[in-house]
Amino acid sequence: MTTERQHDTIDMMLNMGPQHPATHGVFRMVLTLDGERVLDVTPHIGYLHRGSEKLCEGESYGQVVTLFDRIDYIANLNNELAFCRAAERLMSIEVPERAMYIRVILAELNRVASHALFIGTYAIDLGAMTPVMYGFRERERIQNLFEAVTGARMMHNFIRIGGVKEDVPDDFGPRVRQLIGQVREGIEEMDRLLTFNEVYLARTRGVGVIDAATAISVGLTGPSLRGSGVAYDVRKDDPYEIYPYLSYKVPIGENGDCWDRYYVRLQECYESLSMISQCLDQMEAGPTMVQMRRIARPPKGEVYVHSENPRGDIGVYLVSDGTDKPYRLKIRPPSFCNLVGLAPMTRGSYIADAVAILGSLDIVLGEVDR
Amino acid sequence: MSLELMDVVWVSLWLFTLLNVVAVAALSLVWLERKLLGRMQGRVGPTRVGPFGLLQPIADGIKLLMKEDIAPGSSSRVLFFVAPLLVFVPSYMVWITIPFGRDLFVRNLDLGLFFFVALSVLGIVGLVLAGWSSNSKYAILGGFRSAAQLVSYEIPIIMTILVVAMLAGSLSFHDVVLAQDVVPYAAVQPLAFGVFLLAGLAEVGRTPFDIYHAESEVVGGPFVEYSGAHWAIFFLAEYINTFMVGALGALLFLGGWRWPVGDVPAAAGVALFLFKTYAIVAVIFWVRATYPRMRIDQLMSFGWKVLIPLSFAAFVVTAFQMFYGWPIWMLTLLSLVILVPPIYIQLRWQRTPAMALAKHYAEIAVAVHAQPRPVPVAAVTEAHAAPGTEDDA
Amino acid sequence: MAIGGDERGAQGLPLFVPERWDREKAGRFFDSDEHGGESAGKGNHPAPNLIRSAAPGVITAKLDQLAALGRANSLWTLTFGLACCAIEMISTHMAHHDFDRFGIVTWPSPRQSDVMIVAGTVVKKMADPIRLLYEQMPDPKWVIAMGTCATSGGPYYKSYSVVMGVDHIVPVDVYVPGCPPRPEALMDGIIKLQRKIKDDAKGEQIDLLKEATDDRANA
Amino acid sequence: MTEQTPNPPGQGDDEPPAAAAPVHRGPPIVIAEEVLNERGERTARLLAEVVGPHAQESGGRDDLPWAEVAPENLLEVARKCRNSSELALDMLHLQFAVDYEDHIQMVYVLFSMSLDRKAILRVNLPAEDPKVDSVVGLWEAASWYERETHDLFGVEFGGNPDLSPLLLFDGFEGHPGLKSYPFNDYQEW
Repeated sequence: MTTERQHDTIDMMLNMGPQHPATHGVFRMVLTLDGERVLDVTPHIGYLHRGSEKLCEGESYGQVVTLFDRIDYIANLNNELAFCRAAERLMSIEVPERAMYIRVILAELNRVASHALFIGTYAIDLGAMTPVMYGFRERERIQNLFEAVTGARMMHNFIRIGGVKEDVPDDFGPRVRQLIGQVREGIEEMDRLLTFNEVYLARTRGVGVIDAATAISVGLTGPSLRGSGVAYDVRKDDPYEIYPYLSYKVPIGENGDCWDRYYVRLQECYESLSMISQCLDQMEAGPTMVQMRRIARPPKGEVYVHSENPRGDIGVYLVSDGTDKPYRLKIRPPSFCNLVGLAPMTRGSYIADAVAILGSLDIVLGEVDR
Repeated sequence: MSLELMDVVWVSLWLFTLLNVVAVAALSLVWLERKLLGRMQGRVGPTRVGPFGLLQPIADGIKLLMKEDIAPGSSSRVLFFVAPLLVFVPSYMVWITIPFGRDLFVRNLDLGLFFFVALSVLGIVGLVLAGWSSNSKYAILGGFRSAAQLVSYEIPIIMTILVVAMLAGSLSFHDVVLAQDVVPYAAVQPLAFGVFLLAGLAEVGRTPFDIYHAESEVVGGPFVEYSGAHWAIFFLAEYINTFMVGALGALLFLGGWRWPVGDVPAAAGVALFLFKTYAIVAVIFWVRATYPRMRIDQLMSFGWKVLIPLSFAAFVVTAFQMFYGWPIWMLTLLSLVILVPPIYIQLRWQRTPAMALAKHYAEIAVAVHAQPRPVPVAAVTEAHAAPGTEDDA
Repeated sequence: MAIGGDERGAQGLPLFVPERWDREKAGRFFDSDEHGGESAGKGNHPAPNLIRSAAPGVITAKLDQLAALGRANSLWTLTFGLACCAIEMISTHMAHHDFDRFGIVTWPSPRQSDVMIVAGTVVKKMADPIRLLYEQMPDPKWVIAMGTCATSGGPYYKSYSVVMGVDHIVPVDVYVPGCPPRPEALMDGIIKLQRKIKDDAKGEQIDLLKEATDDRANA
Repeated sequence: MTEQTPNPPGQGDDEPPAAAAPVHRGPPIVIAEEVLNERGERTARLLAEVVGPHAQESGGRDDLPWAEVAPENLLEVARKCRNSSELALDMLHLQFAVDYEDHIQMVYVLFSMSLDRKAILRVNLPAEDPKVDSVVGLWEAASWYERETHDLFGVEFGGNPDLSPLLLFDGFEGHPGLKSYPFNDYQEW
C-alpha cells in the first residue's frame, strides 16, 4: 500500500454519506481518490447531533437515564450502567449485590447482542448477505429476554440510580441458560461461515493496520485498541460491579488490522456468555434497590467514572451543584474517539477498504454525535 | 436470397416469443433468488403477492414501468437513455441461437459460439456509457470497474468455449450438444467447467465478483442514477445474463437437452435443459448467500494470475490430447491434476496462517481470575439519607 | 420559496435554511396540471409516464388501480437509517420479521426507491440532505415517519438542533408511533400505506379515525 | 459523605424567586467530600512532582487526582505529564469544557495505558474570550475534542490547525453548550 501517485491525474473527491449504505447511519466521509486508491479521508459528523449533553442539564437525574438509553442505541443497558454508576459514586451509594449481578448479566447480554449485530453488519459491508440475518436472529432472541425482564425491546430504562427497577422474573435463570446455549450456537454458526472464509480473510487481513502507539495517541479503546495488542479492558484494569468475582479472558490481537478487531469481538462474545453463566451460578436472592429518596440529589462535587462498553471505554464526567439536575454532564463517547483513528488507518488503501475499516470500528452515530 | 414478407413475419413472431420466454425466465429468476436466499438466511421470502409470492416479480415490474423516469439534469441525455438498450439488446440477441430443445431455436447458427462471444462483449459498452452519461461519481467508478472486470473475465470464458469447440469440432450449439451423448464435457474437462463457472460469475457481476455494482461501496454503480423503466431494463438484462450463464453451462458442459437420456420427446428435453440451467443458477445464488465481495485489485489478480493461466492450461491439455489421440479419460485426469493445486493453494494460502494466528491469539489472551467473593451481607445498605418527604410530592 | 433546489449553494451540500414546510406551496408538487390535475388533494399520485401518456382517458382509471396494486406490493425502501429507530427498522427487514414477505426490499439509491422510512431523530444539519433525498426519489413516492422523533421531535424537543418532526421538511404519509416502534408497529404502518395507495387509486380515502373508534368499540 | 443539615426555615415555600439572583429552593446543598484512595494518593504524589510549582490547586477523588494549572502553563505541564517516565500519561481520555458562567473550565482526563495511572488537569479560562493552547501536538485525540469544544463553547485553541464546525452546521449562531444558551420550547420552525 502506498500513497504515491501512480499517474499524473487530478484527484477525485468522492462524498460518501450522509445517506450511504456503508456508513452505518448518517456519517459522511469525503474521500480524496486517485483512481481506486484513497489518498485522504475527511470525516464529517454532526448529522445526528441532538444535544444530549445539554439536554441532560435540564433533566433530573432519574430522567437522564432515558437519554443515555438513546445515546448508544445498540448497547442501551451498558450506557444506563455507565451513568448510574457515576451518579452512585457521587452519592456514595452501595448497590445491593443482587442488583449488581442483574446489571452485569444484562450488560453482558447486551454486549453479545451488540457484537452479533457488528459481525452481521460488518459482513454486509464486505458484501456477504447472510451473516447479518444470523446476527439479527441472535439479537432478536436477546431482545426477547430483555423484553421479559425490562418491558422494552430497546429503550429499557431498567438500571436506575441505586439498583435496578425491579427484580427479574422467576424463570430468569433457566431462561438465560437456555438463551446462552442458543446464542452460542448462533454465534458459532456465524463464526464458521465467516472467520476463515478465504474471501473474508483476503478482505480483512492486513487492511486498516494501526499500531499500538498510534492507537493510544488517537484514543482508541475497546476491541479496536485490543486488536492492536494493548490488553486494556476497564473490567480488568478498573473492576467495577461484580466483575472481580468472575474469571474470564481478555482476548487481544497483535496486528491491529480489521480481522484482528473482528476476531477480538467474536471471542468477546464467547467470554461474555461464560461470564453470564458464572453470574447465574453466583447470584443470590436479596434486595435489588437501595432505599433512597425518589429524587436523587447528589452532593456538590465532580466525579469521573468509566466502564467498558461494547464499543470501548465509555466515561461519564458528572459535575453536580447539589440540585436535582446535573450541572454539567460530559460523556466520553468511545465511537467518537475511535472515529479519530479512521483517517490514519484509511490513507493509502482502496475504496472498498475504507468501507471495511469504517465497519471494523463499529461506530454508532448516536454516540459519535450525541 | 430474397427476403419474403412471410419470413419477416415469422422471424418477428419468433423474436417476440423469445423475448417473452426470456423475460419470463428472468422474472422467474428474480422470484427464485428471493425465495432461495430467504430460505438460506432463515427467512421465507415473498409470500404475500400471489401463491408463494409468485406474482412478486410481476408487481415489481408493473411498479417499475409506471414509475417516473428521471434523467439527472447534468446527465448526457441521449447516451443516458441509450445505455440500457446497449446492455439489454446483446444479452437478448444471444438467445437467438440458444437451442432449448432439439428443434427449439430461432436460428441454428453455424457460428453460434462465436456469435455469443461477439455479442456478450457488447454489453460492457452499455455499462461504461451508463456510468459516464449519468454524471455521477459512483456511476463513473462503477462504469470503470465494470470495464476492467468484464474485459478481463471475457478471456477465460472465450478460452473455455474454445476448449469445448475443439472437443466437439464445431462452433454450433447444436453440434456441441450432440457430441456429448455419452459423457458430458463437465466430466471430460472439469478444469474448463470450473473456470467457466467462476468467470461466468464475474461476467454477470454476481457475488463474490459484484464489484461494479457493489451496494456498500458504489451504491449500484452504473445504475445509480437510473429509475423506473430504464432501470428495469438493466435489472432484466442482469437476470437474463445470469440465466444465460446457466444455459451455456448446461449446453456446453452438461449435455443440454440430451445427456444422459438420449433422444426424448421435445418437452422432456426442454425440461431437462431447464433443470440443468436452473441448477447452475441456483449454485450462483448459493454462492451469493455465502461469500463476501472481493476487492478490485484481488479480483483483477485472481482473473489474470489464476483464471487466465488455468484456462490456457485447459486449452493446451485438450490440444495435446487431440493431437496425440490419447484416450478421453486421460484428458479428465490431466485436467483434474491441473485443477487440484490451485484450489489447494488458494484454500491454504489464506486459511492456514489465519488459523495459526487464531490459535496464537487464544494463547496470548489475558486471563483474569476471579477473586474470592466476600460473604454476602443480607442487610440493606442505607444510603445517602433516610427517605425524605419534600421531594416525593 | 418552492420546494425545488433553487436555494442550494454552489458548493455541494448547502447550508440549510430553516424554512417551514408549507403545505400550500407544497401543493404545487401534486396539484398542478402538469402533474395530473384531476388528482388534486388525494395524496401522492402518479406522475406522467409512458403508459399514461400513450393511453390517456377512459382506461386510466383501471390502469391506475392495477398500478396501485403493483406499487402497493412492491414498496422498495430507501436504505436510510437515522438513529435508534433504524435498528428496529433493520430488525424488521431481517430474518425474524422478514419484510421481504411483503415484497419490501431496501435499495441504496433514492432513484430506485419508493418509500423513505425516516427512522430516527431529524436534526437541522440533516434536514437538507433529507429533502434532497426526497427530491431525488422518482414519483410516486411515500414517506413514513417512524418513531416519535421523526413525528414530533420526541424526547429531544427541547434541543437546539432537532427538527420538530420530519413533516416540516417533507410530506409524510404514515406516522408510526413508538420510541422506537416495534417491528410489528412498522409492519402495521406499511400495511396502512399499502391500503392508502390502493384506496387512493380507487378514489376512496381511509377514515382512520373512524376505523380506530370502531375497533375500540368492537374490542 | 457530610451530614445533611435540616432545612432552614422559610425555604421550600411558594415564594416567587427573586429576579436578580437565582434563589436556591429545595433542600440545602451538600458538598461531597473528596477523598483519594491508596492508588489515587500514589498518582497524586507523582502528579505533584511533575506539575510542581505550576499547580494552582490540587485535589482528587477515589483514584483520580487533579491539578489546576494556569492556561499559559498548560502545554508545558501536559508535555511533562506525557513524557514523564513515572506518569507516562499517553492517552488523552477526555477533554471538555464546563461553563461556570464566571469562567470556563477546561478539563483534561489523562490515562496511562502502560502504567495504569490516571490524572486530571484543569484550566480555568475567562468567560469572555476563552483561549488556551492546543494539545493536539501531544495527543491526536485532542483534534476532535477541541473542534467540539470550539463548536459548543467557543473556546479558542491556539495552534489547532482545523477548528471548523464539527457537530453544528455552518452558520449556527451562538454556542449551545454555554449555560446562557436557552433550551427550546416546542416550536414550529
